[in-house]
Amino acid sequence: MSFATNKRLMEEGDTVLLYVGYDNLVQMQLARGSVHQTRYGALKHDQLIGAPYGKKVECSKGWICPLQPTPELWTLVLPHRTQILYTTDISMIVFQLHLKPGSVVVEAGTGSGSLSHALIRSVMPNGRLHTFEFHEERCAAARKEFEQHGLGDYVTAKHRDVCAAGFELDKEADALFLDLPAPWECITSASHALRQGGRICTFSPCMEQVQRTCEALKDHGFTDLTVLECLSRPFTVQNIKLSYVDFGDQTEITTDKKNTVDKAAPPCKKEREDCEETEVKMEDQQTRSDQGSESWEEQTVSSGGQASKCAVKAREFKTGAPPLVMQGHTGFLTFASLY
Amino acid sequence: MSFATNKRLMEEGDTVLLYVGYDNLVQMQLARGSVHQTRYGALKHDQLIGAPYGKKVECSKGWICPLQPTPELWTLVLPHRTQILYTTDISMIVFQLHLKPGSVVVEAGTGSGSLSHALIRSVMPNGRLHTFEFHEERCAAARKEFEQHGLGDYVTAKHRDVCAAGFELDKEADALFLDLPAPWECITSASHALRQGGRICTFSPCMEQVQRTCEALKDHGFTDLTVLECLSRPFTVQNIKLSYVDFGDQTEITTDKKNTVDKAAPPCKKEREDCEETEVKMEDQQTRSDQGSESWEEQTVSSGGQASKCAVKAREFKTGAPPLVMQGHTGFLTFASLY
Amino acid sequence: MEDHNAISSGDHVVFKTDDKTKVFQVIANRTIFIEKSKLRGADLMGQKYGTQFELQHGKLVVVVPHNSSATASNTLAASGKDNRSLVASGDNQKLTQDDILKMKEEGISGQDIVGKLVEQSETFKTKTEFSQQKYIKKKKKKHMVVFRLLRPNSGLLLDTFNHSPGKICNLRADSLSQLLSYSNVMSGSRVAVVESCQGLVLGSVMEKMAGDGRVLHLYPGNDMNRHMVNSFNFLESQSKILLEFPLNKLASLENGTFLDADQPETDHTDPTTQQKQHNSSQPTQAAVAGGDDDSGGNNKDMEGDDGAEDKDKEEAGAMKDGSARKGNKRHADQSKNGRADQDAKRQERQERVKEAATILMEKSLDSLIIATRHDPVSLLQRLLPCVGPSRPVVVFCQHKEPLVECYSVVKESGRGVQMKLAESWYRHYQVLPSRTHALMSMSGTGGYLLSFTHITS
Amino acid sequence: MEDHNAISSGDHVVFKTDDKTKVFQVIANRTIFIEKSKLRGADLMGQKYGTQFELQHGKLVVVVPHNSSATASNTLAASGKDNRSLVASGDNQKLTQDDILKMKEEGISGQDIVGKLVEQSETFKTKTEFSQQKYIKKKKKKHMVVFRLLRPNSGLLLDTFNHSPGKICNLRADSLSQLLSYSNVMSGSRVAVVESCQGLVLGSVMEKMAGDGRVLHLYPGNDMNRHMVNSFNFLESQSKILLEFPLNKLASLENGTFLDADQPETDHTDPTTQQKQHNSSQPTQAAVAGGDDDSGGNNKDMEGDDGAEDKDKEEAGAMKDGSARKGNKRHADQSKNGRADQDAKRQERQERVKEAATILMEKSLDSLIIATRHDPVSLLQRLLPCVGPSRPVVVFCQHKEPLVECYSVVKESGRGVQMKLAESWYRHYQVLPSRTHALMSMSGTGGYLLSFTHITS
Repeated sequence: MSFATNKRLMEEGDTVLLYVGYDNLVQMQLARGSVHQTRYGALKHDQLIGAPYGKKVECSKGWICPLQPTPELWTLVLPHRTQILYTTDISMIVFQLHLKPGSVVVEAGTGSGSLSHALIRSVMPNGRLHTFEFHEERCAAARKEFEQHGLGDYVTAKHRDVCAAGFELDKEADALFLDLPAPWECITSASHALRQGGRICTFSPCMEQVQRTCEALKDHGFTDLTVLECLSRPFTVQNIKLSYVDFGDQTEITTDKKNTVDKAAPPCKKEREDCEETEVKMEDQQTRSDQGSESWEEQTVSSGGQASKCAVKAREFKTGAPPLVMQGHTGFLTFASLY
Repeated sequence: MSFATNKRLMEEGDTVLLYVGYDNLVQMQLARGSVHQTRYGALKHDQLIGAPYGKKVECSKGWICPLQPTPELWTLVLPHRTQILYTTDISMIVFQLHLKPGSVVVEAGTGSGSLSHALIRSVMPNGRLHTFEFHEERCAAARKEFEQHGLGDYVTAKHRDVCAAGFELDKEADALFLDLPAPWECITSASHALRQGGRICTFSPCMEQVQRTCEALKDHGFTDLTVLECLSRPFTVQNIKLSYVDFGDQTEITTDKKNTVDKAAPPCKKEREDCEETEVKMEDQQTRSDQGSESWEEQTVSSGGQASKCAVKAREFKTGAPPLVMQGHTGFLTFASLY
Repeated sequence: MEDHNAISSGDHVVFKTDDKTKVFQVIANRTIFIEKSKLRGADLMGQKYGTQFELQHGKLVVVVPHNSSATASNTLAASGKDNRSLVASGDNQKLTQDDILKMKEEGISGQDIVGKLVEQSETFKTKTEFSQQKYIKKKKKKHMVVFRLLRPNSGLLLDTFNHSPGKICNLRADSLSQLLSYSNVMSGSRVAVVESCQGLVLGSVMEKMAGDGRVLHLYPGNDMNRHMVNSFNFLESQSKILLEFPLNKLASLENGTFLDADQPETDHTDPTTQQKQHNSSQPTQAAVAGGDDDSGGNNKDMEGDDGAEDKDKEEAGAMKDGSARKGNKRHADQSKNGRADQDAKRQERQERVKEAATILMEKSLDSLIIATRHDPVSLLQRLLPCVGPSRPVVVFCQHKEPLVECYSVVKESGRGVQMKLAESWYRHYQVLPSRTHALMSMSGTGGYLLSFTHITS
Repeated sequence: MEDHNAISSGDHVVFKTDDKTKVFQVIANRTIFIEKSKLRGADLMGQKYGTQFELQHGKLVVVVPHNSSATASNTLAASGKDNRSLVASGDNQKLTQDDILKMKEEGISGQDIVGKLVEQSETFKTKTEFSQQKYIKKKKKKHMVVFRLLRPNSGLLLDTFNHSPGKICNLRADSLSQLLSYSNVMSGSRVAVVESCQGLVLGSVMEKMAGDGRVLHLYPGNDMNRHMVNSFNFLESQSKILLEFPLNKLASLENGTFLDADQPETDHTDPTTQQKQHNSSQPTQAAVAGGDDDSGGNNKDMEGDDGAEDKDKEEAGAMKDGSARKGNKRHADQSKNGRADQDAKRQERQERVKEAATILMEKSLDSLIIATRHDPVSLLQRLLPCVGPSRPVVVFCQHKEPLVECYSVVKESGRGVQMKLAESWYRHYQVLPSRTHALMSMSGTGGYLLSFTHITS
């Protein structure tokens, strides 16, 4: 019951996400007597049961923090049985399918259940997710997860190849989502499953899939076709120092501006590896460590022929730096309405 | 002769770009006795002939500035006879075709000559551009422009349908560029025109064109196929003020930080319409002018039940704001090598 | 749920063409201006949601499905392979403007007019197929008004701001959708929202809760525009979860003087008063928050002061008035604004504020959402303590710099994990046979989003 | 131009596989490490540029064109429609690591090994065609080293930093290409460059000038790494246009004391000295710029202190040494570094500095390019006066904030028009039958570019 409602305290059986540091989140199911090993020391489940979610727990070598799962956090830790959808696409799917409590939504395939959790959250408590998966093991695993997460009442997980066997739904779905290799094969059954005014979405990595899907959608009377792509560009917050070049001026270097550094928010102390905010002097310096350590902040330089000691200043600022490498494509989302 | 070499002074016959304000650049050809009307007053060509490029000229109602054209500036003012390529794509084309002085480069079609000017600059003075255009008028217009721009010695502009008639070049081109509706029809002749190690680039707006072109390239032994897209996102520099919310504190609002505003670079005075830097208080305020003018900087607010006058402060910062609307697609660039 | 698919009086209805989305309220005796045509509210009532209409000579005609582009497509028979022989540009159209006007007056449908234009264009057949399609599309847009009337929802209402994103802090579909995900809003949540998005964020949050839970609208003392909440057609049961609390009382709430006091001054900072002054043409007075204007008692807190549609004022004026003058459904069942009614409403509002205050003091909000044109840093610092542990916080801002600051502040406080500061890139595609490509124009910014999970020591 | 298409001694050569680009210098008696194999420089000499090779058991074999993927493709006969029946993941490969090693020792080609792996995989036939392709690609990458040796150019040399963009301030192909366009660099130009991109920007600029014009390398007194210039294989006639000027002499140049003086101190700030100290293991001494180290007289200013290839040190070590120890072509014709030779070089350098100083004082540069990890604002303010009117200035920075500042500074001074501050978005596509999509991974930043045209009153 750790997904369906907001809970203050952990209970036995809860799926708990342990925050163990930046980019290090693990899931566990609370069972009396069990022990979970983290890099900060052993953690007894009994220690957590009855304790509040979101409160730091001291281990012998550091702290961890138990979090109540949300669909977004679950997406980060779930066991991958297939490639999964992430929150950027999931958010758009839920939003553009116009889901709300009470909606009946259909999903094929279930995959690893990453999207399913967000779909269920949107239609709870009086709506329903019908999710289909042609791979029997995967379907069973997903069904088990939904039960464990306290979501069993809101979802029907079936093992079926919907391309061949259809959805067996008659104009009762408000929305339908397809993440299949050949979504166009399902459009006929999809058009039967949707109520008038229903929405459909397909996710496909390749443009050819989108092209065939769009044709099939038009052939079946779907309108308001929209094909889109959404990519998230995450930023890392950094304190940057760019040293001023010495022009050999006799006086201290004067520049247009002395950037004031944020006093209220000094760079975080790097006590832990999970420090998400990093202080970077010269980014390329980090890859040039073989050159001997030069200090770019305080440097003795020769000035105008006379070796005089002066403090070389730097332009300092805080920035949200874009990533060197990011997700460049996940898939195209195709949306349409059936009136 | 105003493109081929850097000139200090304007001469009769020069193509001159008049900067008349932000986003307002016009071209003219200097002729003794002519007069050009600008919104800042009349400008006699005789006034410009012999004067330096890049020096402001006072007109009766303001100043304009004559600039020597570069291919980048020309792209902004050239007469559109077709859709044209812009500097973001042009730069990538020139770069990935590995052009340098002495290179022989082929272009089809010439179009409005936007790319041609950049190609010529890259291969001058000892290289050559062969440019082909199937539309006779356009070809003639481009040829005339090249002559007027002092580039005639570096370019051959021919009226020909290269898809039908080929390039008539035998392994002599270092690079070849195709901006045609059906580039795949030209790949055979292209492979004859290129020397061993030569590079090809095609520009196509649609994915289907790219797919057919890639197939044709592979069939003809081209390798190192690269398909890419490059979009420029321009920023406008703005001074932003976000007002602090009044929490009803008795004392002056304390926040983490009082952002110091750049003293050395105050917001530019909006004397002219061309002011590219804009000061924005609350962006949406601009679209809400019907609501009466509220001052967000100095506001009288009631505090804790007592109407006391206090200055509401704002977070102030300078930003490079992304555009609300930008170029979302121009075309795909496909590059390949022929060894 | 009788004929739940028919438009009924008081409904807010979304008007959607291929490139335009608007929302207006349908009231029997009101005139609605659509694309230069007048329609009577009564004409729309009883129509099915989702039906496609064409405006023909100012009349509403139901479009028979699967027929809409047949005529035009059939004329695509002959097309030039390319445009090498096209000398002059332009249309070379034999029909004059007068001819077209005459046809319109004769009640000839837009569809037919476009067909005639194609026939009478000298250059049409020499154009490439692509140019022909483009030509037809252009002419259709000019001469045909084909649209659907749809039931409002968060996505469609957001679309009404497509051409004026500045009004909602550049909040784009991708950002709003992520804001709703990361905040984990669901039925039963207790959510606090600070927003300057005309109520769109509030409404979107309420839509996800279906009447179960609480939405606390925390508004700056002088800024409570949430008229878009109206447009969601919420039932009374769904609306009642919306509470409000004026942020200029936060200090007194924190120091315990707010809940203890009898809150006589709550009325003075009544958002409705603000709203009214805000709309008045007296800017100096408007700047004085919590003035003594007693006339603020009548409930106008849902009154839109600037609708999404005000860019097309000449055509949308009536719609706007229609939606603004009419109260929301929450009060639709209440008759005239009598004195007793006013008192009841004031009482109701006081109770909402008090309940909001109580929830805030419990410091166990299930989510905090900030999407405002005010400084988010100080808001976040001040409101974070009200959020429960293990609960998400989402801050949206149209600028990146304040969120970098928020990030640092939270990081330093050690009260946030799973912090993510991101912007997203959002592009639409045209998928047509042999003509598949991203749209030539795209949005350059949809704002920035900071999300994290609140934790405590 | 004899056999201008054959690799000759001293050439810098680009080694290019599908996903890796490196550059090394070919010298007869030097060993080159490529992908864990040793090659003798002599083996490469005389080979044609552009030829495709496969490394087989440490030997260089010419790949016959149009044959490379035939074997593997033929095995694609049977494939499962989807993966519903695939239970366990993994390969289920019957060949052991030992089997594979044995085949390699027997000299069996990578191509054939991949074929065998496909044959002996139990799950291969049940995979979808897509998964089969993926499998083959993975195995090929592991067991086959197919590459070309290419003549260096700006584009290929930039690619050598694909996996370490931090070394060149995140300068990406789109940014570098635009930098070169907006700066209007062409044959005959007089260009000033401040860069921290290992000489890549300098070299790219020089490549566009073909020996006509002047390139002024303006370097901070303590930072003159430009070893990439070497890798362009410039001829003496192309190299001679490169001048240099130490920025810590700018003040004295401006106040007239530099050109008047006999510049005895120029030697002391000799970049080669800096470079050497920079490389030394005495960081404290290295920090003292312009020290009295007389041994700095020998010309090492082209010596690379950290090549593009140093990430793969274990395999690329020899290459790096090869390219670093050998002088560039400008000096290739000069024999031993005798004392007289050293004096001549010192003399030459002094002349280069003096010519650069003279050009700067003329205040009529044809372009100014700044692409540095130092603060660009102060550089721009200080150097803008040296640029002629109507001439372009381009400032690249890996961060946006300093360029916003540059923009404001120039705007306020009224000395720039056509100002553009932009970032670009750069994405690659896979175009394969039925599998066309953008690559799943892309670069998130290529830096920011400010460009404008300098004007005067």
